[in-house]
Amino acid sequence: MGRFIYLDYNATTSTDERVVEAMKLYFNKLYGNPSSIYKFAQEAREAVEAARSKLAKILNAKPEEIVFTSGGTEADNFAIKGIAYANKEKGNHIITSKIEHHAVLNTCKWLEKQGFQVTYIGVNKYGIVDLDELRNAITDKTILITIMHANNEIGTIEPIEEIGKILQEINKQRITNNKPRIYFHTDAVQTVGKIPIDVNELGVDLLSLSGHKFYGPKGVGALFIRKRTKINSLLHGGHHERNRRAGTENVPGIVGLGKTCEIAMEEQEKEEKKPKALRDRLEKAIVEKIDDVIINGHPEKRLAGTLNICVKYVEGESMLLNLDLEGIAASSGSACTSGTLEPSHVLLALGIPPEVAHGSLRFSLGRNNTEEDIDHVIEVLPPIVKKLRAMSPFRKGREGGLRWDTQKR
Amino acid sequence: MGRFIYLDYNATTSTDERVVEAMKLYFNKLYGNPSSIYKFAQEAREAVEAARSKLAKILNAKPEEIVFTSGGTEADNFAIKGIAYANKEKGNHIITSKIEHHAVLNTCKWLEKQGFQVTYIGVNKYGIVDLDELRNAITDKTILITIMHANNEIGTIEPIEEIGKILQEINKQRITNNKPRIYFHTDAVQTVGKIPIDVNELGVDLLSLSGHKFYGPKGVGALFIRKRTKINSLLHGGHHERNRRAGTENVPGIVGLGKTCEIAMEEQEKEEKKPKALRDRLEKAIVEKIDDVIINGHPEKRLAGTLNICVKYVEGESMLLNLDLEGIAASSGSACTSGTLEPSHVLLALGIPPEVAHGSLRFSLGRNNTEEDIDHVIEVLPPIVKKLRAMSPFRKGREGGLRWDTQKR
Amino acid sequence: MGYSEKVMEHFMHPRNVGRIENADGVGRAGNPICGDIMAIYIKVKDDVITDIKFETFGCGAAIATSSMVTELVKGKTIEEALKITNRTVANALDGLPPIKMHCSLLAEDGVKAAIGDYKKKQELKNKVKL
Amino acid sequence: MGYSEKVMEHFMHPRNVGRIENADGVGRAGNPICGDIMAIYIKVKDDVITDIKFETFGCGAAIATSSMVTELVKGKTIEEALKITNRTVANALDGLPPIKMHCSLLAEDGVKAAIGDYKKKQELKNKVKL
Ligand SMILES: Cc1ncc(COP(=O)(O)O)c(C=O)c1O
Ligand SMILES: Cc1ncc(COP(=O)(O)O)c(C=O)c1O
Repeated sequence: MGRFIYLDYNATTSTDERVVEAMKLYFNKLYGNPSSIYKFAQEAREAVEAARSKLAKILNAKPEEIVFTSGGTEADNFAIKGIAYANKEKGNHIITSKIEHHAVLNTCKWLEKQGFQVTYIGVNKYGIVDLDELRNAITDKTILITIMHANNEIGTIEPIEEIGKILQEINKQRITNNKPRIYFHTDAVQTVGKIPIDVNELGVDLLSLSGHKFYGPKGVGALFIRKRTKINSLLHGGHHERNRRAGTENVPGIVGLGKTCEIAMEEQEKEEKKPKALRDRLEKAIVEKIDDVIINGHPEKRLAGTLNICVKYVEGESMLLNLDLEGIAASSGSACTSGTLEPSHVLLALGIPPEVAHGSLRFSLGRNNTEEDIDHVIEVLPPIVKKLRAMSPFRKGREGGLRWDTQKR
Repeated sequence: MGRFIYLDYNATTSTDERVVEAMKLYFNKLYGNPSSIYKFAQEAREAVEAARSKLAKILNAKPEEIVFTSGGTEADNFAIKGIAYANKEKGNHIITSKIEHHAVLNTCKWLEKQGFQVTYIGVNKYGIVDLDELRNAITDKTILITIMHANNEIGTIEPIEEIGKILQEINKQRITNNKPRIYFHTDAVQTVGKIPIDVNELGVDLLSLSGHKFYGPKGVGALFIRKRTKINSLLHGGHHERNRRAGTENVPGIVGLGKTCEIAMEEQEKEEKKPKALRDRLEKAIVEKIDDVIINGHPEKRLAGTLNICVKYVEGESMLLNLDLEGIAASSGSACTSGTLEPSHVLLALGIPPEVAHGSLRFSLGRNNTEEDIDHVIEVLPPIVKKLRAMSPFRKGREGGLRWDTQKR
Repeated sequence: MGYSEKVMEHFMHPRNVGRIENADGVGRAGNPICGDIMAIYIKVKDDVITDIKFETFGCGAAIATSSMVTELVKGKTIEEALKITNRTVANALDGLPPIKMHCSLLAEDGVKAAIGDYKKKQELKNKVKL
Repeated sequence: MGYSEKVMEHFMHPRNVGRIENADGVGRAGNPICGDIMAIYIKVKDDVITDIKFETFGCGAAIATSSMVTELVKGKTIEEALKITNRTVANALDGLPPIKMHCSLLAEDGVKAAIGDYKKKQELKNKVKL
C-alpha cells in the first residue's frame, strides 16, 4: 500500500514482537487450564501469577489486587457495576465526568435505567474536570466517583491525585459519622505504560487498563481492586481470579499483558519522549500553516503523543479520507466516524460548537513514528484543508451568517 | 516430564497449529482497530467479518446473529442477564437445570438477589432434564429457559430440540394470548465442534460457545442471538458488534475462533470417532478391572470423549494426584478440586450420595489420545485404587455401617 | 468506511462544486449538529435546470452524493428532477454503507429545496407581473 | 495443587496406615459430605501412645496430615499429644495450600477424638473396678 503512516496509537497499537513471542508457548505447548490440579496445568497457573506480579509492579499494587479482564471496557463495566450493586444498600449515587469514555458513560446510563442516580461533572476548556462541581455533587448517597486518568480524544490528564486527596478527607469524616465510604475508580486505559502510575499516590480504589493501548495484545486488560473493596462480579461462574472474575483464563493474553507491563516499565521514558517531540513539531507546523485551527486539550497536562485539532469549516471524515489516500491513518471526533449523529461528546463538553467539533482530527503518535512521517503530514494536510474549504458553504467570518434549518432530520 | 497423557479435553484444549498460524498476522501486521475508518483498519474489520461468517456457518445462523465475547462464561452471563434485564417488565422468572455450568448457575443466583425468580429443574439418573418438571415450572412470568446442550462433567446431551419444540408451541399460544414470549438459551460450550449443531433445528434463541474447548484460542467465545431477540448488553461502551458488545475487538482471537470453526466443520466427524472408540475401550476395561465403579452420564446420549466414573470408598483428588505422578492429566468432581466443600452439584443431582460423588474421576478424550495412552491408564488405575482403598475407612458392604459425625465442621 | 469506488471517485473529484452568484433557486439541507450541510444553487431556463452547483460541509458520502445529484439533475426538467429520490442517488453511486444512507437524503432534500425556492421566486415574479 | 514435597512424600508413602483391632481408643473426624473422613486407632500404655494407626478417605492433604499426625503422636504422652494443633501438623509438612488448611484440623480432631474415646473407656473401667 505504499507509504503508511500510523497516527492512531490511541485507538490501538501493534503488539510488541517480544510480547507475541512470550505468548507463543501458551497456545499449544503449556495449554493447561490453570484451574486444573495436575502438574502440567501448574505451569500455566504460574505463568498467570507471574504476569499478575508484573501488573502489580507497574501500578505499585499487590498481586492479589489485580483481576484480569477481556479489556478496558470490561474493566470499566466491572468496576462501576460491581461497586454499584455491591453497595446499593448504602447508596445509589455515582459521580462521573462528561468526557469519560463510552465504556464508562454508557455503563452509567444503563445503571440510571436500573434506578441508580448519576451526576456528570463538567470540564473547563482544556478538559480538566471541575473540582468544585465534583465536591458539590457529593451526597450522602454517593458510593462511587469515576474519573478517567487521561482522555483518549484530547489527551488531557485529569487531577486524579487531587481528587484522591479530597476523597480521603471526605471518607475519613464519613467513616466517623458512620456513613458509607465513597469508592474511587479511574479509567487509566490511556495512561498505563505512557506515564508513571502509582495507585497509592493516585489514591484510587479501582483502576482499569487495557493491553492493546500500550503495545500489548487485544482482548485482555485488568482491573486493579484495592483490598477490602466491596465489589460484585460482572462475570459470574467458576472460582477463577479469587472468585472475582469467572471464565477460563486467557493464558496467552495474560502472559502477553504481563510482558507488556514489564517492557513498559523499562522503556516508558523513551516511549514518552519521542512522540512528544514529534507531536510538538506537528502541532507547531499545523498552527503555522493552517488558519482557523483550534488545538484541543490541555497545553501541558496532556499525553505526550496526542494532538487533537479542530479545523474550522470542514468536516472530519472528509479530511480523514483524504489523509488515508495519502497513507496516513488518524481519527476524528466527527459523528460520521462513530456511527452516531452527534459529534464527540468530549469536544462538546469543552464548549466547542457542534459544527466545529465535526471538524476535529486526532493524531496520536507512538513508537514507530519518524520525523519523515510528521513532515509528510505537514505537507499534505494544508492542501487537503484548502480543497475541502473551497467546497464548504461555511466561510471565515460567515459562520453565523448563513442560517441553516436546525431541525433534526 | 516423561510420559504425558492429557485426558482433560473438556477442561481445555491446545490451540490448533493452524489456528495459531491464522492469528499471527493480526498481532503486529494487520493490527488496526476494526472500528477505524482508514483502509488499514478495513483489513482487520474484514477479517472479523469473515470469522463471523464461519461461526454463522457452523451453527447454521446468520452472520449478524453472532456476537463475539471473551469466552463461554461471558456468553452465558450476557445471554441470561441480557434477557433478564431487557424483559424484566414482562416477567421475572427464569428456568434452568440443576446441572448447569457455574457460569449459568451463579449468574442465576446473582439474579435471584436482584429480585428475579429462578426454578432449578432436576434430572434423571443419567442427567437428562425432566421435561414434565420443566413444563410445569413455566408461569406467566417466565421470560427465559436456559438448559445446557451437553454437560461438561458427565457428557450427557440434553433434549434441546424437544424443549425447543415444546417452547415453540407454548410461545405460539402466548403470543395469541398477548403474553410475553419465553426465550430459550443453551450453553453449547461442550458441543460446538463436537457434534453437529443447527440453531434452527434446536429451536434456540441464544447459544453460547467458547473457543478453547474445541482447539481454538482461550479468551474468545461467542453468543448466537436470534434476530429480533430483546436483549441488553452486558458490556456497555462503544458501538462495537452492532451495539451489542462493547470493547475493541480481540482481532487475533476472533480470527482464531473463525479458523477453529472452519476446521471443526471439516473434521468434526473424525474428531468424534476416535475419542469415542478410545473412551469405550477405557470404560470397558475400568468396569472389568475395578469393583464398585459407577459409570455416570447417559449410556448413549453422551459426548464421544467423556467418561465420568465414581470409584467407591476413595476420594477423587487423591486418585488424580496418583494419576498425575504417572503423567496422566484428568479431573474430578471432588470438592477438593473445586475449592469448595461440596462435591459436584452435577453428580449430586443424579442422586449419587456425597461420599460417592467425592470419588469421581472424569476422563475427557480428544484428538491426540492414542491406544497406548488408554492402555497406560488401564494399567495404572487399578493399583492406585487398590492402594487408596486399603487406606480408606469405608469398605464394601460397610458403607452405612460406620456411623460418622455428620455435623459440618 | 467501505465506500464504493464510485463514491470515492466523486468524493475526490466532485463535479459542479461552487456557487452560482445570481441563481434562480437556492436550497439548503442538513444540520450543523449532525455534521452534514449542503447548499444547492440552480439556474433554470424553460423549466430545464441548465446549471447547478453545490457547496457541502460533510463526510465522504455527503460530498459524493452532492456531486452525484448535481450530475443527475443537470439538464433535466424540474418535473424530472423532482422524481430523483435518495435511492436514485445512492444507486448511481453503486450504493452507500447503511449508516450513510441518511447522507443521500441530504442530496434529495437539497435539490427539492432549491426547486422550491425557484418556484417561490417564480410565483413572486408572476405576482409582480399581474 | 501446590503441595510441598513433604506433603507429597507423606501422601505417596503414608506412615501408620491401617486399623488396630483391639485399640484402646478410636476416634473419628470429618464428614462424608465434605469429602474428608478419618479414623484414628491408638494403643496406650502408662499414658504413652505406644501405637497409632489411621484410615483416611480424603484428598492429598487429608492423607498426608493423617500420616504426619500419627508420626508426631507416636511415643508421646497423652498430655503431649493433646498439645498438637493443626498448625503443628501443617508446619511439620512444610505448610499446606490455604484452601487445604481445614484438612489439618481433621488430623487434630481425629487424635483428640481417639484420646477422648480412650479416656471414656478408662473411666468406664475404673467405674467397673470401684
Ligand atoms: C479511555 C478509554 N477507556 C476505555 C477504553 C476501552 O478499552 P477496550 O477497547 O480495550 O475495551 C478505551 C479504548 O477503547 C479508552 O481509550
Ligand atoms: C458447559 C460449560 N459452560 C461454560 C463454560 C465456561 O467457558 P469459559 O471457561 O470459556 O468461560 C464451560 C467451561 O469452562 C463449560 O464446560
